Amino acid sequence: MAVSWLSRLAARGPATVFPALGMQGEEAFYQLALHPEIELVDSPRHASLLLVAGGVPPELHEPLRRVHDQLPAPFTTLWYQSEPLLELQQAGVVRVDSLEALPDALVDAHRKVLRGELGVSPRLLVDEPPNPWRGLGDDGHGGEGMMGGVPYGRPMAMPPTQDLRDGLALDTLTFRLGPFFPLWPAGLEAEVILQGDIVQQFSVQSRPFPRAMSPVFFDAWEHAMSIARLERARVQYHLRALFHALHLAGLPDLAWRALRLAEACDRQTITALEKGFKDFERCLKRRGFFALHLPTCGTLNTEHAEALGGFAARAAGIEGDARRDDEGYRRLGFSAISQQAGDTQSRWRQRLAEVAQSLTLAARAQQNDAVTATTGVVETPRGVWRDERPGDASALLEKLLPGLEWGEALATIASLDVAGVSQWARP
Amino acid sequence: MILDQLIWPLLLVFATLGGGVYLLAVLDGLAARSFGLPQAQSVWLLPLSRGAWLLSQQANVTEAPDWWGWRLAPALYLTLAAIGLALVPWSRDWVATDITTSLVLWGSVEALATVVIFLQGWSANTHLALIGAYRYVALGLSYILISMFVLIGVTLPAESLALTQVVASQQELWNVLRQPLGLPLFLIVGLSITFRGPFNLADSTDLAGGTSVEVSGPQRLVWEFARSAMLVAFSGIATTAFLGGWLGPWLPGPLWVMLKMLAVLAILAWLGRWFARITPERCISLMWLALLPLSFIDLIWAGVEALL
Amino acid sequence: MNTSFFVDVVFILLALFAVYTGWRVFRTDSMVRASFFLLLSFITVGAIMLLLSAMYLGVAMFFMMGVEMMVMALFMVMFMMNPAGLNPMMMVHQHKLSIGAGIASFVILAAMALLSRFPVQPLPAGLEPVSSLGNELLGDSMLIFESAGVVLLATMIGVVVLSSQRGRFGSAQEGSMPPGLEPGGEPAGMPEEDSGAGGHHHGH
Amino acid sequence: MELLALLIVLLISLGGGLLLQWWPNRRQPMATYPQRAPFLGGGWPDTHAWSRYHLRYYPMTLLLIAFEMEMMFMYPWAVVYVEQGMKAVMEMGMFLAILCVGILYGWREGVFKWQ
Repeated sequence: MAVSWLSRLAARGPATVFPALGMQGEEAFYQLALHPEIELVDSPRHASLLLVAGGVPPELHEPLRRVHDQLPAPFTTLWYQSEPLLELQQAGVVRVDSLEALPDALVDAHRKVLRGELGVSPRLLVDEPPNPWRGLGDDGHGGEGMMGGVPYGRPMAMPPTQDLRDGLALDTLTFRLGPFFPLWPAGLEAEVILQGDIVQQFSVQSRPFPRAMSPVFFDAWEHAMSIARLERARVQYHLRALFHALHLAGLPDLAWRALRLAEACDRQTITALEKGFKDFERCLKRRGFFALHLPTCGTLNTEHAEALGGFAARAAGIEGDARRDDEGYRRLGFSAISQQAGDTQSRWRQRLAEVAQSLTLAARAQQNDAVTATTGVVETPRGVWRDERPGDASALLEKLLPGLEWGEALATIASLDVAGVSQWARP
Repeated sequence: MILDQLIWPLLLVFATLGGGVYLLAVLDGLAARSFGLPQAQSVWLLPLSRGAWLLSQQANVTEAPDWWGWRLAPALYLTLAAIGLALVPWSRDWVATDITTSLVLWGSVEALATVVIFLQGWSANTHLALIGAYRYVALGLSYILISMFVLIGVTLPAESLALTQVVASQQELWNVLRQPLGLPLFLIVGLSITFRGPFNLADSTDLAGGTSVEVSGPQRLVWEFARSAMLVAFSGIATTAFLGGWLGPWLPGPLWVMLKMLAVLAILAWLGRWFARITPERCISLMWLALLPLSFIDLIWAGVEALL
Repeated sequence: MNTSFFVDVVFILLALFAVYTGWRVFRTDSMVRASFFLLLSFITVGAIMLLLSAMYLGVAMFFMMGVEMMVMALFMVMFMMNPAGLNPMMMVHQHKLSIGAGIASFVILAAMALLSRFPVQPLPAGLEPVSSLGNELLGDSMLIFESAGVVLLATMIGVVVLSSQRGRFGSAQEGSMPPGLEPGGEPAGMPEEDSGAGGHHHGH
Repeated sequence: MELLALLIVLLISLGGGLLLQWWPNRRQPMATYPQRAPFLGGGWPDTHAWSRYHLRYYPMTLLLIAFEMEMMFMYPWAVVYVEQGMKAVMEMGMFLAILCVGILYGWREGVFKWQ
């Protein structure tokens, strides 16, 4: 009975969830990140639940199976607005389609799994090594000679042709990362070649899922739109992006605060938001987000900055902003902000400055109910949307990341928005 | 005599190991709450339910791990923490391991901790864990000099390498006041040796958990426990070296030591949550170019002070 | 309780463990394991020193070897093929010579241990090895001590010169010419020049 | 007696750590190969992760070893420092000054940067 006592105690803890985000799964992710009884983890080894949020295209089913099989027993899966894998359906998967019910469903599933009341998810992939090795090779472990063969099922890393920095040519590690890697945009899958902890080559295998924007940007493209609402949506977008960067920086409480502010964007008064953001920004600076964590590399060249547009271009000194041409914004005294350096640090400075600016604009717009004057052009937080929505720009990572240290590379990805804008608005 | 020299101090060591780790988890929960993170449960229960969860989870292994390292690294880290705690004098008579060079033995615990943390990441044979391991070594080899200089600073007035003498030398004035740079520098060493907060280069978020990315279940429990235990041991040494150890009015010595350890742990739990993680390259530059010269200054200060 | 018997047993166990781990250094396939076996061996020797009341030397052994074996493991991983020993390999070279050298040194050391007459001097009561070592450093051996400082400085500079690729003026390789394969021949393995963008390097 | 206590601490904590890892999982079957594969967010590696890893801070480690040698002299020095007074100050001052030159040189050459 000691075991049941132990599992009852275990079931009282927060639900540890590894999120595998599909298309339009972010909404659920941000809701869960705010929930106190749910702990989103970065490694499936640290989770008791696999949450598949959003649709997963068929070509990503195999990676999904791989992630699924990496959770340690006992665990189960939850599917939020997503079709469960066919082979799983008998094993009692939990399907949830409403966002309100999701957190409770997760907490409930966690408790039931630990108490043994819910079917435990089976292993999906065949239990065999990547290459057969038993009884093969010189010593029966698959290896041949010094470096050859497949010892224990995998070949050994081999030296490359040349090195990036100092001429020492040591082995490179080639692996594919993603599409469910939680520390970069959902859906991004890349082949990475590492030399030590430096990225030597980065090639995108599948692009990140398009991000859904707030419907106000779609409305603004079609007809005149309240500037206050537009700017609030913009603030929300940037603050949500900041969540990922702060999580990477090891500042979970500030990340949580950024998300709280983002959720308050729709509801709170502008003055309260402005005050909250000012405090928050001061905290960011004081706690070393810039000085200790953010690297001063990942500089975009002019061509890439122009291709990406939006805040990333402005951080690189290219002053393009569709809001300047809008009569409604001009009346509010809008002028574009820009930075010169164009690196990871300046991109975050730029984004924070733009958030502050947006809040000021929203406050002024609210006073005289200002609306946008032009249609057919919108400055989305991701860049200008003229004839077509800002598209996917993940290809520029292939030029930007080589030469960066691993942590710097991830911080750089987090400072950019490479995913395109989805044709569907956020619900 | 056996009772005084062996049984009581040993019991105290193990009780502090268990209780200290639990209290550190509680303090960390309180720190998280003070930073505004919501807690679903009472901070008193959370460590227990977490431990129970890890105990009931399956322990993962990797494809071709270094089996010995994989099994031994968490236990060895715990062992080092326990040895560190065994060096702490609880009172004039109650010392588990009262050797004449206990201060140097603590130094070697720090050095060997680097080896063990490296081993944890190395033996998994997976990409993210390896990066964490190599990164940590860069930190581990940097903080060790700072720790040595700062601790040599406290031996100057004590004229001995024994921690009991170090406490005795603080009879008039605690080292925290006598050598004002010493404790802040030493706290940085404490964050580094348990890779917490700004110095979490081993198990960092950008590596999805670094050296423990592949670890689950009881093995992860032992690893996290050992990590906290090391911080408890560190706080014991910090108390002894800078806060006058058992010295204090009214209360008995061991109680004073524990109270001071709790204070150090609270500061560390708070500091660990305050700062963003530093990038590895900046970390090395900071250690060698800013903190090492500062520890030189601390040593010179301590030297001048000791002669006056 | 017979303390000296207990100490003897521990001494023998430690000695056997030190020899065993020392032997494993050469029998394991993994370079990292080899380094850490060597570390274990040194640690047990350090523990034996503690048993012999050489408190400072024993503990210093843990300390020094902890750091040094760590660095050794790092360099092993950097430069040795198959550093983790995924494929078995022979760690020993020149078998006959090494067997001979091993036996010879064992015989000589064993003979010294058995045949020489060790002085029987009980430890003087008030002796403090650490402070007498300190006094020695500040007394007769001061010159040695200071010259050790200079030697270490030379070591540091040598290390930096040899290992650092990027000096204060940029990459150490810039403008360097690798030697030819035959006297007066073409430089071997010269990095390919970027014909377009790299040209401005040579302007000055 | 001190060493006996140290030995007991060592054995209990090492044994306890190993037992805690082994006991709850003693009846678990070996994890399947897909579970044991390295976590790469659904991706997979070409090779084993163990390789000739290119450390970017290797000159620093060599500098440290040189430095650490010298530190071992400092412990005995610290013990007799008060007894010897000015002489000890002069000597160690000289010694440290020499080594500081080493660090300064290393800094000028960019040893503390990722190579």
